[in-house]
Amino acid sequence: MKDIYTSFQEAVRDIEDYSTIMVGGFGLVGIPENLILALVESNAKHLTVISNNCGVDDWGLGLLLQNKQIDKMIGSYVGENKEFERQVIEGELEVELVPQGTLAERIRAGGAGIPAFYTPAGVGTPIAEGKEVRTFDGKEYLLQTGLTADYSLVRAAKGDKHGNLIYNKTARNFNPMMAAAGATTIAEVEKLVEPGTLDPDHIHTPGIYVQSLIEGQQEKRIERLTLAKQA
Amino acid sequence: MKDIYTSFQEAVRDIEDYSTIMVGGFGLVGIPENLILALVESNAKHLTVISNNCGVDDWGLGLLLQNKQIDKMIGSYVGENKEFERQVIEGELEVELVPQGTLAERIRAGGAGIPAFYTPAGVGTPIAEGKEVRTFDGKEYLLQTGLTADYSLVRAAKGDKHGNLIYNKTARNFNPMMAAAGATTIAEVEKLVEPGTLDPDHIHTPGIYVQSLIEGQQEKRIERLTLAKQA
Amino acid sequence: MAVNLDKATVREKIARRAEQEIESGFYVNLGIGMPTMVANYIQPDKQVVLQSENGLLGIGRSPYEDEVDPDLINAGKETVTASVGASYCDSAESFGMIRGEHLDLAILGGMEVSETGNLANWMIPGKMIKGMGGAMDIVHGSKKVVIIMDHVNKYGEPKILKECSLPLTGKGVVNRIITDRAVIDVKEGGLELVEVGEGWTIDEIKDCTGAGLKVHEDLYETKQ
Amino acid sequence: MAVNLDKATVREKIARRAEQEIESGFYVNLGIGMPTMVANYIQPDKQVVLQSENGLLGIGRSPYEDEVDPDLINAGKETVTASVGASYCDSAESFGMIRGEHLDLAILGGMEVSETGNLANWMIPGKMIKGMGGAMDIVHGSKKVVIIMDHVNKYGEPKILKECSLPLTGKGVVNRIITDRAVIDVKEGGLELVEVGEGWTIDEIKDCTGAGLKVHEDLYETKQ
Repeated sequence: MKDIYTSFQEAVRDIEDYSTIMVGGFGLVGIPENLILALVESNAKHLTVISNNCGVDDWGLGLLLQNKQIDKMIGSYVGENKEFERQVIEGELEVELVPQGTLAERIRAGGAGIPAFYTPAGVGTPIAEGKEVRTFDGKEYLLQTGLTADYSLVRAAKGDKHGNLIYNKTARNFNPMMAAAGATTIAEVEKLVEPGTLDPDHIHTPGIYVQSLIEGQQEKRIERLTLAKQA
Repeated sequence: MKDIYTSFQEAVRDIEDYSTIMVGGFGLVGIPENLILALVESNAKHLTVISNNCGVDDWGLGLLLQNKQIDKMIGSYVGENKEFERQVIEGELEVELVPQGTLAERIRAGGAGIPAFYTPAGVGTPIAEGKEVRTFDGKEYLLQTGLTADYSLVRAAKGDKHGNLIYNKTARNFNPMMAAAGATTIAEVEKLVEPGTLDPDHIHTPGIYVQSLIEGQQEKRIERLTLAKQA
Repeated sequence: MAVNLDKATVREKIARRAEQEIESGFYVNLGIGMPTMVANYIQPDKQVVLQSENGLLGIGRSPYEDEVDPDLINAGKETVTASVGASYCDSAESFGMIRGEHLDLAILGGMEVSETGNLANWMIPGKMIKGMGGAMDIVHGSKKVVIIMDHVNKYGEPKILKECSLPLTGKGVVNRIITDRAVIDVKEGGLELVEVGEGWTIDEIKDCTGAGLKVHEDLYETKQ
Repeated sequence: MAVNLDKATVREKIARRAEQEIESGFYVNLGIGMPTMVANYIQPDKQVVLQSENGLLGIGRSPYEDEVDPDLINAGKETVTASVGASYCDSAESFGMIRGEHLDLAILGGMEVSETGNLANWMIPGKMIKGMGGAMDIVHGSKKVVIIMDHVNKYGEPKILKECSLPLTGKGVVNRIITDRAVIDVKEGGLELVEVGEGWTIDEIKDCTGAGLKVHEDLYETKQ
C-alpha cells in the first residue's frame, strides 16, 4: 500500500519550491540523513523548514542552508551553525524561534487536528508578542497554533511495508509528531521489514501517517562525544 | 522509589470521600478490576469518576454505582448499565457526557499541563452549549479544558518497580493519559518486574507518572464474545 | 414501486452498497452496528485497514475460540483479532488520527440527516441518553463521511430532512447517505440523488425524502 | 571579605551546593552547561532520575568507548547511557512531562534573575540569537526551579536585580538562586537570603545584589 523507494532522489522528487517541510531529529540524532542529501541534490528552493535545530555547517540541514534552499526556518535552537548566522544577519533567512516544548506540541496538535492550544511557556517573554494571553485558574497562558507541513521527512530504526515505524532510543524525539503532521510523510528507515514482523504493541508511529518508505544507511555523526574515564 | 503494595485495600486506603478519580479502561477491557473492588470495599463516597464507560451492572465501575459511591460521572458512553439509568432518572447521579476523542484529549491535556485546547467535535451540538466557539481557518471549533484527578487507577500488563508500564493490545486505551493526569496514580499490573527488565523503547507509561504499584490477577470478563465460524 | 424486504436482507443490501465506497489502500472507521457489518463484504482484492477508535489500527476477523484475547476488542466491545501489520495505540493517539483527518472514510449509522449534511445519531430527547461515544469526533475526522440508514423510520416518515429534529451529532459533516432505497450526496447547493435502488423510481424516492433532491445527471440504479 | 577562586573551583562549588537541592526519589531536569555538572556530585545513596527533554527519562553516566550509541544523547547533545529502569519517549511526551509539573526539580543556568523570580537566560539583544531551546518550557514545568549562576557578571555587576534588563525566559518562575556567594529564595514579598557562602558577610552579599534582601532568620553559612 505504501510507496517503497530504492532511490532517495526519487523519494524526494515531488518536493517542489516553496514547500513547507518538517525534518525529524534533535541535533544530528534521528535526522533523515539520506533524504536531506537527496533534497540538497534536488535543489528545491524557497523552502520553509520546521525542525528543532538546523544541522551543523557541513551536515544535516546545514547542507540545505549552504545551498541556499531555505527561506524560513522554524525551530527552537539554531546555534550550531555559522552559515545560519550569516544568512540571518544578511537578511537571506527568516527565523521563527519557538520554545522546544511548544514546538513539539504545535506539531503534535497539527497532526492531531487540534488547531490551537494554550501553554504557559513564553508568557512575559518576547515570544508572547502578538499572541493572545489568557488566564486559566489564575495562571497566564499563551495561545499557540498547530503546525502542519506539505512533507515530513523522518527517520526510524525499523519500518514495515505498511508504514509502521519504530525508533531507537533518543533518535525518536520529534519524528513521531512530524510523521503525523505531514500531508506526505517520507520515512527513511535503517531496516525495512515485512508487515507482521514488528510487534503491534511496540509500534511508535502507526502506518497510517506514513506515505512512503526507503531503506538507507546512516553515518550517524556524533556532535559531542563524551566518554566516561576508564576506571 | 515507588510504593509497592501487596494489599489492594491498602493501595486505595488514602482515597477519601469527595475525591476525583480517573479509572482506565474501555468497556471492561483494561480496567483495574481489583482496585475497583477494593474501592467498593473502602466505601469512599461522593466520588467524581472520570472514565470512558461506567462498567456493567455487576462488574467494574457498576459496582461503585450499586454501592452509591459516585456523585458525578464524566464519560462518553454509559449505556451498558441499568443502575446507572435509574440513578440518573432519580437525580442521584450527575452525568457529564463528553465526546470520546475530546475526553481522551482533555485527559491528555490535563497530564501535559495544557489548560485548554480547541477541537471540532461537538460544534453545533448540545455539547457546545456554554462553550466558546472559535473559528480557525474558516472552520469552527470548541474550547475544551484539561482534566486532572486526585487519583488515577490504571491497569497494565507489565510494570517495573520504577513505575514503568506496558499495556497489552486494546487494554491500553485511556490508561496512559490517565496515568499522567492523576496527582496520585496507582497501577494494577498483571506482572510486576524488576527495573531493567523492560526494554526502555517499549515503555508506554514512563515511571514518573506512577506513584504506586500492585500486582494482581484479573478475571478479564468479556462483554461481547464474537467468534469466527469454524471453517 | 416500493419494495418489501426483510430486515436482514435490507441491512445486507445497504452494507454491500456501502462496501463500494471503500477503495483499496483506504483507512476506514466503521461505526458500531450496521456499519461494522460492512467489513464482512469487503472484496478480498482490496487492501483496507480498519481502524477501531479504542486503539487498534488494523482490525482482523473475529477470533476462533482458541484465539480469543479478552484484551482485544473493537469499539463495539466485540472480541476481534488484529490484522497482519496492525498496531495498537492509546485513545488520545487514536482520536488524533481521526481528528487529524488521516482516515479516508468513515461509515456511520444515522437517525436523521439534513440537506446541509447535519447528522443526528446519538440521542432522542425524553429517552435515556447513553452517550455519544466517539461519533462526534469521527464525523469531523475523515476525508469522507458516509451515513448508512433506512430511508424512512418505522412510521414510514423520512429520515432525510430539511433540518434535523433531533439534537445533532455534527453540523455539515455528512458527504453521502446510503439507504435501502437510494444514494444521496450532500452538495453545496443541497442534496443530490445519485443512485436509485432497484425497484424504486425517482419520484418515489422524492416522495419519501423530507428535503429537496436534485437528480444527478448520470443517475443509475444501484447494482446489487 | 571577598573570596577569589578559579573558575573551575567556583563551578564545582556551585554544583555541589545545587546537589543538596536534590532529594532521594526526585525526578530532575538539569540544564545544559554548569547544571549538567551537578549530576557528577549526586550522592550515591540518593535514588534520582534525571530527565533529558530530548526524550530520555533516566540519564546514566557517560559511556565507555565501546558503549557509545550515536542515537543516545542528552539535551546538551553529549553521548550518554541510560540508567537501569530508564525509558525513552518522543519530544511531545517529554515536554508534557515537564509542562504537567511531573518533575520535582529543575536546575538551570541564568544570566539575570529579578526579585519577583523573573529569569533571563536565553538572549542578549544585539548578539546573534541561538534560540531558547527547552528553557521556556522547563521553567514552567517543575515543582521547584533553581537557578545556578555567578553572583555577579564579569564586570562585577549584580546579576540579581529588581528587574531583568534582558528579555525574559519566564516570568515569576524562579524559586531559588544558588551562586558562588549565597543562596537566595524568591518569596512573595521579595528576595530572602538563606545562606551566605564561606568567606562572605551578609553586607557584602547585599552590596553585590541589585535588589533588596531580607535575611532569613535561620541564616547559616554554606557547608562545603
